[in-house]
Amino acid sequence: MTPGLQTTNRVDRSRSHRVLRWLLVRLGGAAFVLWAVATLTFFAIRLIPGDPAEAVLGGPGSQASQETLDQVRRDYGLDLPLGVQYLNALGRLLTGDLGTSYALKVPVADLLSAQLGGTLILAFSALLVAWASALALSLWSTGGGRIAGSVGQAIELTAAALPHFWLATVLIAIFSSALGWLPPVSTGGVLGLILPTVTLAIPLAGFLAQVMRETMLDTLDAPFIVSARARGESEGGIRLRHALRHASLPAISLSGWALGYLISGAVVVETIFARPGLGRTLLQAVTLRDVPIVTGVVLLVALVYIVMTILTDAASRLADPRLRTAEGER
Amino acid sequence: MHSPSRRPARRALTAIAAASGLALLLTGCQPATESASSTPVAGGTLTYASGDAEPTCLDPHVGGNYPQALLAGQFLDSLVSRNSEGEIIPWLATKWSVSDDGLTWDFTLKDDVSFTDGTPFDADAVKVNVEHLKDPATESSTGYLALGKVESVTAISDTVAQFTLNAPDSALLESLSMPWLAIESPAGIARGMEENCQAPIGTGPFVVDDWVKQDHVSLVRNEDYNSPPADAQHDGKAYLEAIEWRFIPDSASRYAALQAGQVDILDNAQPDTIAAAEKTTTLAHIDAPRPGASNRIELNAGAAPFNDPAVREAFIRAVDVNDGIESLFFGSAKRSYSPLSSAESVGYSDESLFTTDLDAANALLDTAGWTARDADGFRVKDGERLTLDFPVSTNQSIPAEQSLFEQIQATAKQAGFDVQLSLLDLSSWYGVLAENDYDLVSAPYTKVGPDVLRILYHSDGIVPAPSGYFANLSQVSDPQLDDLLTRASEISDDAERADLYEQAQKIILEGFHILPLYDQQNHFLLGTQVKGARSLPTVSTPTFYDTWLANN
Amino acid sequence: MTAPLLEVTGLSVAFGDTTVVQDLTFTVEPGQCVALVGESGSGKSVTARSLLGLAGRGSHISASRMQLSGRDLTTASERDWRRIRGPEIGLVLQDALVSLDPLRPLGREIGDSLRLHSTLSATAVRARVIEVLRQVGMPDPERALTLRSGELSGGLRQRALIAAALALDPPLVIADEPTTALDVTIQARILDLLTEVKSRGTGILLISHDLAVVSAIADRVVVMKDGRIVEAGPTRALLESPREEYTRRLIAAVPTDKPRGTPLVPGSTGVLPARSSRWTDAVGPVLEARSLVKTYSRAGDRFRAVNDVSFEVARGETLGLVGESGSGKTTVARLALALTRADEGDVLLDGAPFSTMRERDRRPLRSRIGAIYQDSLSSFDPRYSVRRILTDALDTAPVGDRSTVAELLDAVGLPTGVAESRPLFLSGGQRQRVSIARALAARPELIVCDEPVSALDVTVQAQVLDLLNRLQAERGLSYLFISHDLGVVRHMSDRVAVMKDGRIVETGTATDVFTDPQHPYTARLVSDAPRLTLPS
Amino acid sequence: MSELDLRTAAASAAPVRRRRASVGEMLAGLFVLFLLVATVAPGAISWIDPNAISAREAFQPPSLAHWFGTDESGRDIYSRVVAGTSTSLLIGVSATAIGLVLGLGLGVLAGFGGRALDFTVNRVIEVLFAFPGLLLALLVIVIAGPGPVTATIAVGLSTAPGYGRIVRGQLVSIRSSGYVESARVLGHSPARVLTRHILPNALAPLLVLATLGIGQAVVWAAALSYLGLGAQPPAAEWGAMLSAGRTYIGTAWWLTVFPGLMIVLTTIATTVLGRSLTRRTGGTR
Repeated sequence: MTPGLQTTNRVDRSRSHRVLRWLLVRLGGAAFVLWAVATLTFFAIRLIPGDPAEAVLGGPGSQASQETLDQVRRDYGLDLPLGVQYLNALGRLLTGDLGTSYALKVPVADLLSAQLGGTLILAFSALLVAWASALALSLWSTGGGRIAGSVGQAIELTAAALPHFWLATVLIAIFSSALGWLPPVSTGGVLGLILPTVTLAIPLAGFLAQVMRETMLDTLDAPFIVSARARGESEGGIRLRHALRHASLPAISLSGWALGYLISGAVVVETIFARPGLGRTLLQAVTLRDVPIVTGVVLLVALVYIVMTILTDAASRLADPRLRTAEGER
Repeated sequence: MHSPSRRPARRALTAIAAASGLALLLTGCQPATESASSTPVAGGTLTYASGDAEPTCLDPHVGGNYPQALLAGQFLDSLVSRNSEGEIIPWLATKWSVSDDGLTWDFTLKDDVSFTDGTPFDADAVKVNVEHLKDPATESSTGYLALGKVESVTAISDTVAQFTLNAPDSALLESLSMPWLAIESPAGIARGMEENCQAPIGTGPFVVDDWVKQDHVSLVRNEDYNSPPADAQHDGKAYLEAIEWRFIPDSASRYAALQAGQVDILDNAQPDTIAAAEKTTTLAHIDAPRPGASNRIELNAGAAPFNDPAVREAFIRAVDVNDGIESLFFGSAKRSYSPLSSAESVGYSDESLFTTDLDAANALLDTAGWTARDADGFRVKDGERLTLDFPVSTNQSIPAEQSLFEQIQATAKQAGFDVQLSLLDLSSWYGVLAENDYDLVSAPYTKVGPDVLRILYHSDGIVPAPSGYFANLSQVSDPQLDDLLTRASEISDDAERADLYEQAQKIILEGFHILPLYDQQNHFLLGTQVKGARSLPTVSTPTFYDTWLANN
Repeated sequence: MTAPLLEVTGLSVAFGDTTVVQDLTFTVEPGQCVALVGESGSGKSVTARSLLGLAGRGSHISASRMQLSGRDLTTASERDWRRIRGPEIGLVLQDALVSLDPLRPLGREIGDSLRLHSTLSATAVRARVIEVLRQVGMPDPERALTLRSGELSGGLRQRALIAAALALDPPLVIADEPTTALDVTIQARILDLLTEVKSRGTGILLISHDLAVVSAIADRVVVMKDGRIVEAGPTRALLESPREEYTRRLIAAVPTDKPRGTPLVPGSTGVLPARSSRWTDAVGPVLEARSLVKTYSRAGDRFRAVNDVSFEVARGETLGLVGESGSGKTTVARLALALTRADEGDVLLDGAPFSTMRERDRRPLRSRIGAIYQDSLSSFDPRYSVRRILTDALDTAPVGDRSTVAELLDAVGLPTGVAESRPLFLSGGQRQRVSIARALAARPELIVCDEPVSALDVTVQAQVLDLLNRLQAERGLSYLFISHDLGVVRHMSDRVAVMKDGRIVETGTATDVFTDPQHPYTARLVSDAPRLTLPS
Repeated sequence: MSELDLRTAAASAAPVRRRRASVGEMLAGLFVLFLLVATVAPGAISWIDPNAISAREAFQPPSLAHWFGTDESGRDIYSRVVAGTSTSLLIGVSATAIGLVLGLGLGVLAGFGGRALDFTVNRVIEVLFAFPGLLLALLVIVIAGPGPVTATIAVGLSTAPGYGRIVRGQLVSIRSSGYVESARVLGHSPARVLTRHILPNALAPLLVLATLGIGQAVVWAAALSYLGLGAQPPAAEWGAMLSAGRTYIGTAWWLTVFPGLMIVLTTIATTVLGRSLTRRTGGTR
């Protein structure tokens, strides 16, 4: 009597059901997190000392007249009870209305939607570069004996420790001022994207390479690698067909976190390289205390982050069937 | 100098024109090919890198600060301008006359000018602009204050606009020369503030094409331009096809971009880069100090301990700034001993008042009762430490200036002053000033002519104006000084007025109310391929009407 | 007689200064199965890998002769090796869950060998993979191509792994512990499969720690200890008349078919806590489980891990609980220990409620039930020394009746010097003894033993089983003894309960259940269990 | 798993590979020793007043008299770097401590507070994760205004969810571990199990992680200082020094390079030590 494939049949039957369930759970979670971020930000902003109406008019120095203040309060709905303001804000949020900038007097949503693209292009190209270089580095450092291993570790560590703003300065000094190869500030084209991308990518690559190298070493110790070798697989084949895949798993699942890290870094990098984007907008808004913009950026980034984690989660599940089957056993 | 990014307008004011031209200094090596390429070539795009804050509104009527002025000069024309000798010259107005009582001004306008939206420029347009500036809803600050004495404007005919004043104002022409009072299309204004902020419509040599926030403003040539100021080098449209006006906040990146040829000209040049650029053959330097007040530290006489003149003098005798200015500014800033910019001909200097003398400072403090010193070496009186709060706006003081303040802090300590520097963002800085919570402050003030002194040192300026800003930060309250300044603002005789201002400056300097440092720094660096760039002799903003690019 | 398929003479393997295999000599003929048998550390796996040139980085291999089909392996370069691995020698490892890349579908994993060593087209590769999968008895092989190892049951995984080794039809297959960690019924099927492979003329080098498994299939047995051959010979001869002391010990240690109470370590005195002993005269059972039900949800479905399970353990008695993986044994243990709450039913201790009490009230009673686990290391706080572990446990013993740490160590046969060590640095057998000492500290009446010897080498297992028996005799303990190993259970138990899919399908005295099983499942279990039978 | 904190991944993935201190570890140890001396007794390794201004000596390149050169006000950069150690480390350590304490609170609530609380805290952590690093810090600064204290709190706050998740994971795995179970079987009280087994085992790896975290906290705090939102000149804080020096990058590289180097080396050294600690303690898991 041979055992049948009943296990696999069960997997099959419930797969679509489970994917749907997973999606619903994730979307529900995402909605909750967005709501919570919005709520948290709304109330946190109220902690700012001083009168928001005054902030609209340019801060405590403006010494605006009571009349003007009242006018602003009415315009911005600041005279309503807090609960009503909150519900209004949520309601507007649902329609994609993020309010009006204090300083620029334009709708925040319009402003940010124009800035989002630049930041995402920067972040994703940095993510891609970081990914590729981390992969290359860890392939090299796990394959070349002890010296390569040590050098690889040293490179990872140093890369991960480099502050963006310092790196940016040094890169501009070398590649723009000294060598004249690359434009120091954004050109709007690909060439101008190189330095900011590299600046953001290097520390991230250091982080990712650390994780990838450890995973790769663990993978190379795994019995299935012995199996593969026993089939006559070459070292290159082992790395390409097996180790690479396993090493990219943690990197995939870390991509959500990495994107957040990159957007944080964009604050500095966009300012130095004079790129338009969320980071630079945020920094300016922080120094101007332009609350609606700060709130808007925070919400937008949270949204991007959430979408990204769902995507990476899905990618992880695609790449690693163990995640799909392990789910139910929790 | 850095301008505040918001409401800075309050500081930038018109003034009665002292006929001092703005020095336009072109330094750096002129390329050998100068003669070969001296014929202007049309076409090309100039890339301008601004280190000033990005304006929140491009309409200089709204608020009215220096970053707005920098841009507005490219697409708006004013009624009048000034030449490099400081004389008022025709621009959109061809001629003007004033009544004997000084209360009625008639301006005759060019009759063939249209705004870039097709609206004809006429007396009605002038009337609409003045009303726009005076309308509180516009939230104008600079323009509003400058038109303080203007009651109304009447269109006598299409080409004659009549200004009616409630008091004589010899500063009116200078006020009208400033970019914050430039003329916009009435149709443009009628679109409402939000739209007008995005792309104001003027008669200028360029037109706002697109404003990509946090990045740049695209300006394209006004092909129908026919209204250059009287001192322009050519007629008709500008040579340049377009200007890309980029915002590059990081000074090192900005300079690197200039070196790399990515931008053609930058503003807010840092001192060390000026020094470096002057050593090259590919970069040139325009030094255009802003008019109005010099850059100076105000000593707040309105509160202890500087309500005691002896303490003020002790402070000024104690601090040593000359070495610092020399090293931090790499020789690009000249020490000033005057309340007024070197651009102002009536500026009065007295170097002897500012010689460093630590012994004298100590003696003064001893007699003022600050005899004891605490463990840290600071003087104390009645258990109170001799502390000086020095709020510094990071928007208005460049790094070199902040370093200079640190050096002042260090040298003042030798005499026993505890200078407490705090770096603040603009709104916090205003807050601290409003609460009279400072002893020292550096607040640059751009304004054409010596009338700036009235704004800064008349006791009226201690009480906040309706706009909220008070300008008399040293809180000098001296009836004699008030009288001198008021009379000077209304008198028409130049010599007499110069004398009044000199007396006034003497009172300010000898009262040890201020520590002058240098002119308000306003440096541009540009590639030598940029020809014919100059700063307008009004508020020293660059103008690119006559500019052309040699290698394109 | 033709030339042997594999001929190894004087093989030594060293890592640096440590020699792990020394002077090994054996041959494998086509169609013959040779078994390398030894306990952990005997060097059997290293030997297997050396034959593939995979002994690992830093290894030094020397042999006066190492020939495969007449071809010299001692001079093989890495390139040569790559041509040998796969077409000449196939390797089957333990536990296919980790021995097949969990991220790649079977079709690719198995097809790799074909892609590497042949010029077959993709379609041909696919056809051959299906063929070889069918050959190893994979149901629905076409569908299996797209599955990954994690999506298969243990037995099917192992079949796939064997299929990968057979894909190129190599003359020699090395099988390293191919059935360890499999349930007995599945183990039997895999052994059948290997026998079938053998019958087709393939030589098999079988590596195993389990003499019983080996006896079912091997033609010759090579017993290894500490990197050397202890004894070698035809299976029957070796098992029937072992010449060496170590071989005898190895054979003696196999509990299967050894009557209850006989010592498994030769030379030690037997103790027989017979059922007739006075301990069983006490009133009522120590532990009684009544209709226990426990439900878990898995993948959205709810399933009953324990379904209406009732049993009782008499005083001084051992109740053996046997079943395959997933049958619910461990859940029963946790329910008995009141570590999880039963959905239905309850557990009585000495006739009084135990499982239904509040934890606070139950705590004082807990010292009466002890526990020993399979993975004893993880049951020790990693920061604690043996002494702290034991004193920690002694705190719960009745005041005035507390042993000392030394007494406890003595009772489980450990030297007092062990007290200051941390368990991490002890051997598996020593750890399990510490674990038993800890269980004894609180002077329990009953000890729940959950697979207590599964992770141990057979001779060590014998010592631990002997110890448990001795302690039971000395202290009148009751055991709830849980194991998947029928031999062990039979040897240890007075009565046996057989579990399948959460239910007890059969209960009875050990002798009755094993000699005359009533339930078909029990019957299959008993017949599939490997025992030291000789190939007929 | 998807938001697994990187540092744990890197730290826990490292199996026990070596026992003896490597050259790298010894160098890292020496550097940390230098940092400690610079913090406790800066006078012992620098001899020039870090705030002594001498305009005439501004912008001097590195020399025997000024090892790292002088800055725009003629101050000795080496002395300032040494003097800045305590400030920078204080910010890094306090930020990490804040993150750790908050994370511990969150983690303990989730790990012990029952299912409902666990669910809630997990959502809170998820929400906090949705404000990536510097963003949360900037939000805090908008609310509380810039300055070194705010920057410290901000950085601490932004690291808290990471620690919270790790603590929770630790607690959950320890709570279901064999040794906690066997302690329960022995009849030990929950309080005893908590204090003797769970907390000690959960905290040790956390402290190791904190070592790893200090380096990153120093970097983030320096970034805030660089943006003008953290410590402010003339305070000799590395980020602030770097920020001030960046203006002169074209003419005086040493103003930027040396404080930057300190930040990088500190991060590397603490990471190396943290990892080595992980390896050493990880072996007992």
